[in-house]
Amino acid sequence: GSASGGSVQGKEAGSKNIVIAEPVHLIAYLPLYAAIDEGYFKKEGLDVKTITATGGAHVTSVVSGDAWGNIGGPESNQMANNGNKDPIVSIVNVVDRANVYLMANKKLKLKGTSDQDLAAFMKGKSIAAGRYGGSPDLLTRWLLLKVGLNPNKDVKLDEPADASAVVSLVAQGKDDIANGAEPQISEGIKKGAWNEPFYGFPSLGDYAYSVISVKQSTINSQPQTVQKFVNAMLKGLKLVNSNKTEAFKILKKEFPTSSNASLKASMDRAYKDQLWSKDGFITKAAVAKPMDVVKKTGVYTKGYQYSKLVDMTFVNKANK
Amino acid sequence: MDANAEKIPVERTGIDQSLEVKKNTRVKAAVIEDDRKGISMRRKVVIGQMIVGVTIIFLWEFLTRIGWLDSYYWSNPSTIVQTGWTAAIQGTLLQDMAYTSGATIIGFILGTLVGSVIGLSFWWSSLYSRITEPYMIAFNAVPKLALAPVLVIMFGIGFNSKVIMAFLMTVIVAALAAYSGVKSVDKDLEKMLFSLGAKRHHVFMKVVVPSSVPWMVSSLKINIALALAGTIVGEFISSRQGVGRMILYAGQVMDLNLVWVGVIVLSFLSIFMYLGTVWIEKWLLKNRKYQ
Amino acid sequence: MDANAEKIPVERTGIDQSLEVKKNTRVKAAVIEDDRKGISMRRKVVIGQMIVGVTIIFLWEFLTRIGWLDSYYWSNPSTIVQTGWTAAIQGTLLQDMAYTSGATIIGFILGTLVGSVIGLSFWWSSLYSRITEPYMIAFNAVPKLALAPVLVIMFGIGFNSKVIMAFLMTVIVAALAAYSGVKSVDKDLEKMLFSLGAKRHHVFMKVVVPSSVPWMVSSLKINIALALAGTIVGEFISSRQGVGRMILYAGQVMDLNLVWVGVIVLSFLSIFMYLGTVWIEKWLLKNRKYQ
Amino acid sequence: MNKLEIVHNSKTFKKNDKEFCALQETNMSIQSGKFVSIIGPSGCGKSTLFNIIAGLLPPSTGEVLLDGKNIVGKSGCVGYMLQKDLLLPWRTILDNVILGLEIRGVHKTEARERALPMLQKYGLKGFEHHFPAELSGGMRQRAALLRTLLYDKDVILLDEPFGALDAQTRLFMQSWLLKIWSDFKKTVLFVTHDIDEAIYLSDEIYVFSHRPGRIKAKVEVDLPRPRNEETLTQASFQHLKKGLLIMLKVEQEIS
Amino acid sequence: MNKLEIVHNSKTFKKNDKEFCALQETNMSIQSGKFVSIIGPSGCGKSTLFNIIAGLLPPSTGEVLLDGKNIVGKSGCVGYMLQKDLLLPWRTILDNVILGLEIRGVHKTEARERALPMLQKYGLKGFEHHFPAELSGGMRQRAALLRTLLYDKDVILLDEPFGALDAQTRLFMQSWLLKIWSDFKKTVLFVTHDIDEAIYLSDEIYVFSHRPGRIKAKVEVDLPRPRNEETLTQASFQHLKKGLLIMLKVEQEIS
Ligand SMILES: Nc1ncnc2c1ncn2[C@@H]1O[C@H](COP(=O)(O)OP(=O)(O)OP(=O)(O)O)[C@@H](O)[C@H]1O
Ligand SMILES: Nc1ncnc2c1ncn2[C@@H]1O[C@H](COP(=O)(O)OP(=O)(O)OP(=O)(O)O)[C@@H](O)[C@H]1O
Ligand SMILES: [Mg+2]
Ligand SMILES: [Mg+2]
Repeated sequence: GSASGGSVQGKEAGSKNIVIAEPVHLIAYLPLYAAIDEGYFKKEGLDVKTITATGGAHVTSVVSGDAWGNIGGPESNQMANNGNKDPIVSIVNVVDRANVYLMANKKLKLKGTSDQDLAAFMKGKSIAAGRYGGSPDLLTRWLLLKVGLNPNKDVKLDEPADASAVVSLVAQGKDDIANGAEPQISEGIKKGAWNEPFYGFPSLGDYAYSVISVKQSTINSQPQTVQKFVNAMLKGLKLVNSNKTEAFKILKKEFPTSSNASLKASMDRAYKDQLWSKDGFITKAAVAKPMDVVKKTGVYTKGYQYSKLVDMTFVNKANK
Repeated sequence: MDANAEKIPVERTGIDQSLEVKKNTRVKAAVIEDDRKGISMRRKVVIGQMIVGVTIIFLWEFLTRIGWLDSYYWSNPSTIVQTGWTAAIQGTLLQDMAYTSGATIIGFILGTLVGSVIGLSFWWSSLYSRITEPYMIAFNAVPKLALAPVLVIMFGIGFNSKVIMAFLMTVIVAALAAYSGVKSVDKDLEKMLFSLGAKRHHVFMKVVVPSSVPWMVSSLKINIALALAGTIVGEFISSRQGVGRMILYAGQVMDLNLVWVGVIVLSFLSIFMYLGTVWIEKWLLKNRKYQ
Repeated sequence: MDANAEKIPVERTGIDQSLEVKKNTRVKAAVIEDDRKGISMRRKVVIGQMIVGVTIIFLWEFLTRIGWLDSYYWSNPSTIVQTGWTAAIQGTLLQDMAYTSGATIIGFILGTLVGSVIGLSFWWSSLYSRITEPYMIAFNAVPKLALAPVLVIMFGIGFNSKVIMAFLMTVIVAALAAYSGVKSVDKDLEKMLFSLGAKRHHVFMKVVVPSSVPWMVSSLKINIALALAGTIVGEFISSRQGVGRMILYAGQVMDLNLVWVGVIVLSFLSIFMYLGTVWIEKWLLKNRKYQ
Repeated sequence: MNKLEIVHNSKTFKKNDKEFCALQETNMSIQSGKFVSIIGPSGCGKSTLFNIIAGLLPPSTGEVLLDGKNIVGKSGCVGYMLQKDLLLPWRTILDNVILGLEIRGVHKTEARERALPMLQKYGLKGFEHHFPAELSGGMRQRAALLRTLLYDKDVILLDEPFGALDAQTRLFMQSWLLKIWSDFKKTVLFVTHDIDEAIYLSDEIYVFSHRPGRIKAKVEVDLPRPRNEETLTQASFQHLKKGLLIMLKVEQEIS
Repeated sequence: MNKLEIVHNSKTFKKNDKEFCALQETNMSIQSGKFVSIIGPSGCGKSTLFNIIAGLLPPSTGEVLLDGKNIVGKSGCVGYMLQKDLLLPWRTILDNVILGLEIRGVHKTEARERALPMLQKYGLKGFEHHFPAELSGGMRQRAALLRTLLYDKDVILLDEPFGALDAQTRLFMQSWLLKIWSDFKKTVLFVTHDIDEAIYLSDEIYVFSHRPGRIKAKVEVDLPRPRNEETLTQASFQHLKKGLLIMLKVEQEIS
């Protein structure tokens, strides 16, 4: 398909229909939802909707032109870009921390936080790592490699497709360690499966976990639209980072059936670990980390160019 | 009576012989069923179904309350109803249901029609049918969810792609059912029609198609379930609406109550669609009192 | 011949009348097929299937080479073969295949057996069967993938859970097929058996079961596909091995060549299993030359 | 002594919510060892009556007494050959014929051994291991009759057993049936459309009226036994035949 | 002039890789407007011969000439009533009967109008809109015969059409068939097991030998026409009957 995702289709003249593909409907994408629900996009003349697309389809839907852009890790874009004449380019940051934590069965105690301690702790354990090939799974494998363990030999990895399954696996004693994020962490604590996480990947610092990306051809043909989108996105980020009560209201609206306690726990941890990007900027270091993860785990080894994968001109312009 | 019959020793018998016989009140018939049973039977079935349903719900609530089942994973009926209510009022459950059932029904209808045409067309050439059959089976077994990235390119991410998924799930089953019907056609009936000077298209229209109807109908119930599964897989791959998407999202945010709401809602949708197919079955076979 | 027949004007006819008649070389038979066709037909089918297969592969390679299809998403046969080779030699493709087909076949056998028993049991009581039917349908329509967390709790994450998924996918279809067979049993045959003093279990064993065999057999082909789908869904939910897991992983990391390898491998598995069911069909119906 | 009594039997079917009378109040008393034929126009309820006697259909009113005991609704008390051959298509002819024995619990191999000579004797030699679909209509009917005879009951109901047999086999089978009947003193109820056959075989003939079925007449056949082909040419035979023909003709005209 | 010629026809079936001869070299010459019967033991290949003439089965050797033209393998040239009734169970009796007309392209409503009087005239009144399963065997056979007659061809093959009819209807139908035949000068080939019927109806009777079928004799019936019930008692009738009976009996003994 062609880059038609942003063409004028709306009933109101000038209001562009924009579809953003998300791999899952996630609390971490709150700044995007905020920009939608608070009408920041509307004010820019954009009509933004999200669509959930699993199994890598959030990337393909952009390639095929069904979606205008996507939210997700830059590494999956890079994998699709390899050999593609019209690459997908990231334009603004949303989640700037690796939003994954490792929790262990209450009975297990970690001695220290060094790599050796971690290696000793995890060796021989069985780990509920989440969807095979997903970011949490890859991060877990990456960590195992980093501390000197072989993911295929030194531990037993269980890779259920459904995030909620990891809680039950540990709660039932079938696995010793689980990875996950909120709300799994607090649910597990509530159920007595584990205590606070023994390791948090946010400790890696800036990490381009979820960014918004569009095709290069879109940037070329509709620079104003991209600019407007980035402007509104930055407003969303600002709101979420500064106005906790309003952010919570939006969260409640987006996830009406979730319990307040679980939403609250998610928010608290997000603020504590500085989950969301402050300025929407994607640094070289933030991109380098996920690319290192896919490289070390052998998923993608062909290399990348920051300048082709990220275009910060719109963020820079907006922040001026 | 004629005069010739006079000399034959004829002894009149019949109702005038007075014997005390009571009206048979109830006889245990070995085989042939009485028609009167019909209505009371239907009532019994409905009552039986309700008893089973109520028992399941009661046990579920009870076992989760006393803790035999972990209510975190199993949820329980009252919480599910409550969550469902919230989802319907504040969320988009009703639109999701309309979306899912719309895609399912359209895909089901298309799949059944096209599949039946394909299956019936196999009557025309056994070479063609036997060449095609394994490819159909292979195609049907391809895991749609796994092809997610490619499917998005082929079918897009809109409503149409859900319809196509439902279509793909049903079309082969419908084709195979119609093909089974074609294979079961009584050769003697075909022979009889040819003896009346029929061309192949006459035999096709007047014998093959009507003979195959019961076979095609027999696949409807399976197909409505498959169509629903297809739609849900379609919604898993990519969707803005639909019950499948809701379930995926609920599982992701650990809202197991909402997962159950989705599962229950889908079960109800499936029961209603099932009843719909039963009604279609009756309608299609209504001119077949002989059965 | 008797002397009494002498006066009757009998005219001997037969082979002694000398007429020039050539041996019929080939007659276009309207209906009744000649047996001799059998073998050459089979050869034609195989050749036809190969032609179709080769054409698809050639077109695929050709269209991706000249760029009509984007080779990134569509991959192409040569790359797929290469990737598949690598996966088989360096990876675990062969074990994955064994794992997937093992779970599929075990689940298929269990599901077909149990389903057939359930479907046949419906002959015994129409009250019971009619109460149960909608629950079966609803149960069958429940999206297994959505129930992932609960399924993990119920069936674990090992090999068994894949088998159970395959089982759950097939059991209802097998039951419904057997039930259709039960409903199609000729009432007159039952009547005849009762007249020979048969009890219900005699009728069941001697009429109902054999009458239903062709119906049960007719569901095998659909069921093998469903069993495979069930196994793959089971592997999606949680797995350490299997082709389904490999595909999901490949899709996740956008390795579309590997996705295609998985899809092709599954298609081959499905064709082989299909051929297996065809063989089972023949075996089950081998004593039914009357058909 | 009356072997079989049909007391006040009637049958009404419901069809599209309309009542439809197939058999009007019928009374019959059949003495032990008698050969009784029933003739009547097509659709007059002869098969319906047999279904009632065989316990396969509950009558709307009335009782069926076998040796004085009510057997309404009880199947398996009498031998019954239905109008269709009803051979199981997945069984060989031999295995079809032993069905009754199997149900009584006789072992399959033993049952086969018992049945095989009968098959060979009565014109199915060489077809024992064929399937029903491979046989001509006549042969199938023969197999079905042998099956009923192997199911050894005092009273045997035969619903047009020879309707599909060719003329010669028919004559042959008639004589054979008479032999079985006199050897074993079975009570036979026999439906036929062939007046010659009815007279030749029977002690009594019931003539049924046109739909709804009702007994119109009962005719005693006082021809001496044993009967043979000579019987057919006797004057009293011709006399009976004429009378029956006229009675049936009246029926035909009414309808 | 010969309307229909069967030249050197034979048929061999393959069964489990064994050749099985159902019909040996058969030659028949049937003149236009004749009524020709075929009698022979069950399984002697009569239906097989009819299938060949009707173009539904390719013979192993030989030709079938209709008006001098070879019609081997061409169906629809003659009217053919098969041995089974073969009514379509999902069509009413009326709609079954008009099948031949429909195929010829006559509009359904017109075809119904044409067929309705025939149904009512020939004993199916009140059953026009019933389904086959609701009728007795005899009625079904009657409907099947009417269907063949409505398919208006010069040559009609009837494979035991009256086998399932009761004696009275049978007589009635025989007379009626004779009437149709003389009115329309149709050429009729007629299979029966009933010698009386064969003599009563026919100009010629072919006697087939036991399996494998072969023409054993051809008998001319020189009874005057029109025939009626008197014919049955004529001396020459009895004479013919005796001869045929003996011929068939020889067949029976051979088998
Ligand atoms: N189960 C049934 N439901 C409704 N009507 C029936 C049923 N069985 C038979 N009939 C009707 O009852 C009447 C009598 O049928 P039955 O089969 O007893 O006739 P018959 O005397 O045996 O005829 P034939 O000599 O042709 O076999 C027929 O009109 C038939 O249509
Ligand atoms: N399609 C076939 N394949 C193999 N054998 C066949 C086939 N059709 C008929 N036969 C055999 O050919 C022989 C002649 O059969 P056919 O039906 O012509 O006999 P028939 O004279 O019509 O007998 P009947 O009077 O009982 O109807 C039989 O032995 C039969 O088993
Ligand atoms: Mg009857
Ligand atoms: Mg025949």
